[in-house]
Amino acid sequence: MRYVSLALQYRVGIILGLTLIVSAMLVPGYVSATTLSLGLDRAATIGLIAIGLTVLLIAGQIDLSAGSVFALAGIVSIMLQPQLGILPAAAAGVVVGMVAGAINGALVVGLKVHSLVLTLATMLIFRSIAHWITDSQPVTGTDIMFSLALAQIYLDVFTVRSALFVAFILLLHFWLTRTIPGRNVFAVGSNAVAAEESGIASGRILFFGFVFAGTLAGLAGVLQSLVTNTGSPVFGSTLIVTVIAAVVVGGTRIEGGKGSALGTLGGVLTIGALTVAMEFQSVPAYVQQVVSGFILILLVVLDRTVNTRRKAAADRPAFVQGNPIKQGGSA
Amino acid sequence: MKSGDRFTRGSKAVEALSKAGLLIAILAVVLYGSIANAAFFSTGNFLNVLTSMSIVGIVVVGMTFVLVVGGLADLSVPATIACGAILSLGLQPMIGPVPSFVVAVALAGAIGLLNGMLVGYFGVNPIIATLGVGTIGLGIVQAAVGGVIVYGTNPASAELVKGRLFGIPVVALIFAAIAIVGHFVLSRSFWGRWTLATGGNYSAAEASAVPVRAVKAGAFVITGLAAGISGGLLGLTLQSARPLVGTGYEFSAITAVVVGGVSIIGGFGSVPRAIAGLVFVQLLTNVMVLEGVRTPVQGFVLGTLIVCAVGMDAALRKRGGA
Amino acid sequence: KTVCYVNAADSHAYATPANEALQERAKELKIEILSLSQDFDVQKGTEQLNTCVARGVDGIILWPLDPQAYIPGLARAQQAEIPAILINSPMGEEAKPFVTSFTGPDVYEEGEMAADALNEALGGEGSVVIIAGQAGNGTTIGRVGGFEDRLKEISSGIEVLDTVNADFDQQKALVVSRDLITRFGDDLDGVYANDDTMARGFIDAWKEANPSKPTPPIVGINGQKDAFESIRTGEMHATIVQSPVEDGRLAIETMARILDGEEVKDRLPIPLTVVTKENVESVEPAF
Amino acid sequence: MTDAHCALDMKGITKTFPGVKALSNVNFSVKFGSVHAVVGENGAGKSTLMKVLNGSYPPTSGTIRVGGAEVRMRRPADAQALGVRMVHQEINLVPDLSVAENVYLGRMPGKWTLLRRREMVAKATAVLEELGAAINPRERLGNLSISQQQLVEIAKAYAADPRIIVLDEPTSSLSEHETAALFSILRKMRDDGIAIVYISHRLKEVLQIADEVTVLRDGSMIETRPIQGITAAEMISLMVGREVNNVFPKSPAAIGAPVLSVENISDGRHFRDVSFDVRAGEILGLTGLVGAGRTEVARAIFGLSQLTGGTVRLGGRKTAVRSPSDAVKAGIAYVPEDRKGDGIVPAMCVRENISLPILRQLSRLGRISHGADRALAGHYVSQFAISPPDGERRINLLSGGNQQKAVIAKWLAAKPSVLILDEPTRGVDVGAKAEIHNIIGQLVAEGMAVLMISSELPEVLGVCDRVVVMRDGHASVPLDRKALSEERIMALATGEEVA
Ligand SMILES: Nc1ncnc2c1ncn2[C@@H]1O[C@H](COP(=O)(O)OP(=O)(O)OP(=O)(O)O)[C@@H](O)[C@H]1O
Ligand SMILES: Nc1ncnc2c1ncn2[C@@H]1O[C@H](COP(=O)(O)OP(=O)(O)OP(=O)(O)O)[C@@H](O)[C@H]1O
Ligand SMILES: [Mg+2]
Ligand SMILES: [Mg+2]
Repeated sequence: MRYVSLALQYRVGIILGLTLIVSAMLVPGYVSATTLSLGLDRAATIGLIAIGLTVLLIAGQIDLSAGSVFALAGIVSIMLQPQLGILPAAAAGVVVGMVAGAINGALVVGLKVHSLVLTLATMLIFRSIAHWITDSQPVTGTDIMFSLALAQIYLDVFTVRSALFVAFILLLHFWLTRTIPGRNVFAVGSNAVAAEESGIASGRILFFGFVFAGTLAGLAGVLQSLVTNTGSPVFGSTLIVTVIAAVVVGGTRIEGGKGSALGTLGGVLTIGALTVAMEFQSVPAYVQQVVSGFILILLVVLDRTVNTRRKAAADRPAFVQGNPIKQGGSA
Repeated sequence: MKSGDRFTRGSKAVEALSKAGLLIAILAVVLYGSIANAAFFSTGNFLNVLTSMSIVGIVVVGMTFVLVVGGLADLSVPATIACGAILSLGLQPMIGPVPSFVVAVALAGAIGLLNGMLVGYFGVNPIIATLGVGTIGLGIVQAAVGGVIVYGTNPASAELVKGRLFGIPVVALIFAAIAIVGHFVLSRSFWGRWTLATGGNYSAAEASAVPVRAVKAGAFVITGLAAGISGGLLGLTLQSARPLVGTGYEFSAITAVVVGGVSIIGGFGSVPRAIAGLVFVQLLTNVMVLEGVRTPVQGFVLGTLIVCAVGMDAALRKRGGA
Repeated sequence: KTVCYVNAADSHAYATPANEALQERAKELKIEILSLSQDFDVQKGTEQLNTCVARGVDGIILWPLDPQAYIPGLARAQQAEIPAILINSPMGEEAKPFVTSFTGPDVYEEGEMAADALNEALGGEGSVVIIAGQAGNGTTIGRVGGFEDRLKEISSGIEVLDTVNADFDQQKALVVSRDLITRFGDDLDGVYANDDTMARGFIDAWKEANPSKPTPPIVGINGQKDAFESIRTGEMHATIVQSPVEDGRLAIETMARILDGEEVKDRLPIPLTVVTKENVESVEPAF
Repeated sequence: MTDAHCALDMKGITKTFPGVKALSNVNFSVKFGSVHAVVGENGAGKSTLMKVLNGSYPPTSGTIRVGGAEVRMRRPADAQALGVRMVHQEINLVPDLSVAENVYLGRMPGKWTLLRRREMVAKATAVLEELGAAINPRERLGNLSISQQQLVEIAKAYAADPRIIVLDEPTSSLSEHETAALFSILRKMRDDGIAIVYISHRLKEVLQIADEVTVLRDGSMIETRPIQGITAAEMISLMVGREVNNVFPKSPAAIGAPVLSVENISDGRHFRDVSFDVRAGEILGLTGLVGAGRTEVARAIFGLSQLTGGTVRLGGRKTAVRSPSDAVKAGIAYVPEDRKGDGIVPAMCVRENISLPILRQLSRLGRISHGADRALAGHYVSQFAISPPDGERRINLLSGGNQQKAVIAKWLAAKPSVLILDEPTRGVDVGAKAEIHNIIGQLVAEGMAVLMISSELPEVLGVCDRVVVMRDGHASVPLDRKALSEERIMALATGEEVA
């Protein structure tokens, strides 16, 4: 019984391990430095956005607009290249992500509306802006050589992107478990009213959560655009589903209050490893869909069965509570 | 004992305003449209809007139940619609148009049931459950038809669906019938009251002998069936169906329901509200297209609109003392 | 030998028969295909190129969905000395050094041919609408761009009233067409739809609005069966047939020649046929 | 009132909610180094006054002075900066954090945002020990029982070294032992010069601990008096504005055959081999310390959780109850202890709440009969004198006692033969309490069988015919009330004496 619960606790790790082992046995050429490093590079885009989303989900919020921010930030970083030069333009792109996140955060906190609906709306808005400023045409950067350099593999394992991803996720792990603001994020996601009553500025935490998520989506978008030397209004339109899946597979609870950075790392790597393995075997896309949908549901159902205890009054998740943000208790 | 005069009815005015707000907005769009564009205020145009909104409208009726029961959203709608459309056409040569339609809707209901079981009985978050089931469902549908377009083989059924009765398009009549039934169920029947109670306070409803799991699951079954009907009708009108026919319908439906002021937290909302939201969005889109507003700008306006709608709703609700 | 085939999608009316034809021909040529599906997601495709390189295949066939974004991936393939060709859609000038050849129909050219057909049908003047595919999608950009540029080139008197996106979706086309018909009414002299599915949507909307009036000249692309039917009955003026089967076959055959060390041309088009009432009985529909 | 001893001075506080004037022109002041009790009926405005002080609700008008200086409380953080700490009536903690993190929520020790976890745990351990609470500070809070959570809530306020501490019904889920530990801490804090505001419906406790008492009624301040020279009866009459003499009315009823009998039931987790029977016209008390498993027994009988063994008989026939709807069909009704969580649907009106369990009976062909629905609610609103007498009012705008009456009404509408009441008078004022006891009395007089769970021994002894005492998931045999005293029950509940 104790082993079972231990196994369930580290289920992401186990699933990841199983995926890797089975793939290594079935798929020729799977276990090699190039495959792994390129697999990691692929996972990095999802991973960077997942980092931001992990924080938001723990805080009991969600950001559906990340895919649009991803595209918009990339476009800006490309379009401004002639005027600003590559690196300043890239910085501008990240700032765009930050601003988009700030808009999300200010609206969610200020209007006190559910982030699911609100970011659904801003997803539309940011995507529209991306189409608007590009006239729905992809835009091209000034220097293809820079892109090629950026896609280089260093130390046999890391690209710039994947190194950033791994570094950030370790930082996030430290931040979430060892710092006071990190713990407060859990408090806000688990019971926003109680957090507010204890003097935690939950509004501010949520706001910066959105800014953080927006910044990372922007960063991912800028990197993608730099690597491909292209900014396109259609980039990232299906990204958010995969990202949510990765974060949730990593054990972060979508209702808030629970989650970890290492879990997200596991989730991102599992999905990445699985995709690469299936592509190596020419598994049709729709079969891949079925498999990943199945794994998602399986893991979440497992999570539920582990955590079905008697519901205490205080044990209801903030995400579904009447007042996701503080509205001052009730009678 | 305690005197009653401490209690006033301060929330009534706010409540009325929140109800009237949308109607005022709809009137404003109609007014603007009539002034700005000669083609707008005509029977033909209104019939167009009505026909265009009927298919998504049927999904809206189901989605209202999902939001009210506290089920957040059903993201598997595209898969269910595809299932309805493809089966209702694909099975025609084998079993005839009517049985195909019935089978298609039944299978869509089964997908809804799967969602419902996961959400209601296993306690899986609805976003995740419907996302997963939708992905799997769409994958299976694609695998089944291999991506090719399925064509209709029974023109008579198409004519029936595309036809008019008393000058009103048949799809619109079907939509109206479903909306009325949906409204009746949600507002007048015990099932609807159960749905509202489950969304309002799950544990209290459970402790009041409401079969909460079934009620929660039921909302997804209703949405599955609605999306199946919607998909079937879509297939019949188009006489062709691809796996991706349903893309975007989930967002359109959620948008309409939310603009209509139905609470995404559950426990509050009605079918007429959701439909008012739909009418508003559709009329606005219609005016923008007639005015030649570019697609990106339309998206921008629609997004801004949702922000305003939910923001206003939250503000009113707060002053209403919810 | 193994060839990596990064296709547009596994499940799509045009792509599926193209993929199947490619696979079948590959079997005859004894080439193993590693098939990756982008599912119409450019970003996915750019990363799948990496997978191909990692897998160490002998050649890459790429179905580009964007004129630029794949260049770094193609460059990496070149570094690994893997030859790459493009199928179905070309890429921008900058991509030229990285690919050996492009086979397939040229979406831009299709736009041009559609312009010619519509110009001819309208006698060089009139007002038309363009029902376009997804905004930002490579095929849409090519087909719309080719059409508009060609009209200018031949200094046609045709005026484009509006371009609306209907995402290659029949229902969306139906809905926007209703509004277009309401809006322009009798001013509408012709329609150019980026594919036959959307043309179908327009026809349905037209029949709803004007049950007795004949449709204005409509030009579509793809050469679907039902478009042929519409051309026969006169509901549609023309479509442009591009055969997915030939598309797929030509690509793998070209790749086979490259693998055998042959030189190939950098541009190998598949034939595009404009189908009107005159030749509708003699041409095979594409799918 | 600018003397240095005045810790808190609230003047002319008015607070209106949409539809309710919760406080009107209340004056309230507390001295340092004293315990100031606030009493009043349900809905009198006690919690609201404290939430105004705590910055949770901004007042509509009025001024607040802390330590002589006028302050504005816009949010709880403002109050905390001034040394005001509050223990909420409803548990207000973060279930997903550890106990220690909850104790230091909002003020975790650390430097440069880096958390000093070891220091935090050590400090939390010390505080919990002082409170006499055996709780592991590393445990996830959500895994604790309600009473343990209540203790953490108190520890949290205490650990903050407040100048003013407000306790809103802190003992409602504590055992006598835990209450005693709390009182000794309160006395120590008072001697350290801290101002303590203590809200309770248990007047005995108020008399025990308070130095001064303020009575609120209908949102107004009635009187502030020193505790010396005031009796419980006087407080009650100030609270309700009239004399209430019989606190525990016990109307004799003819006791009939067993209606509900349980034999050796277990749920495999919270209780084992519990047996008792409840007879028609009888009130069977179920008592014990907090966490003894009483609620779980009730929930299992009602089908909210599953039994793993034993049999349940209704009217002599073996019955399997797997869900609340089974229970309703079998004639069992259950008024839960957590009113806000399990009792009411807040967004619905009183009428809709009352008819919820029997909607199907009120419906034909799925349609709810509007007339029957209204008639039912109207009947109970007037029979139970629910205030305001309006079935269309949203239930969460009612005071706690009135909500409780509506919840009981909901279950009577289902015409049960057995009524299970779980702490029906917890957090309910004396006036409403007497009314509820009256209602129960009438029901048994009409031949209903009642199983009443209560932690309040005077209530148990005053109302019940027989009593079952639970300890650690085990139940005693039913004992006749004539053979019982508070001491005897405590002995059974704590296991200090073999029965
Ligand atoms: N957030 C709120 N919205 C509307 N009305 C409220 C709110 N909070 C309290 N009330 C109302 O204000 C009045 C005073 O409530 P309060 O909770 O202060 O009473 P109390 O004296 O603490 O009662 P109890 O003894 O039941 O805890 C009641 O009528 C209550 O219904
Ligand atoms: N929310 C919870 N999560 C986990 N265990 C709990 C929870 N609530 C209670 N328990 C445990 O269940 C057991 C029985 O609790 P129960 O609530 O039935 O006791 P009770 O006698 O009714 O006390 P109370 O006065 O709290 O109602 C105890 O061991 C308690 O620790
Ligand atoms: Mg209170
Ligand atoms: Mg209990």
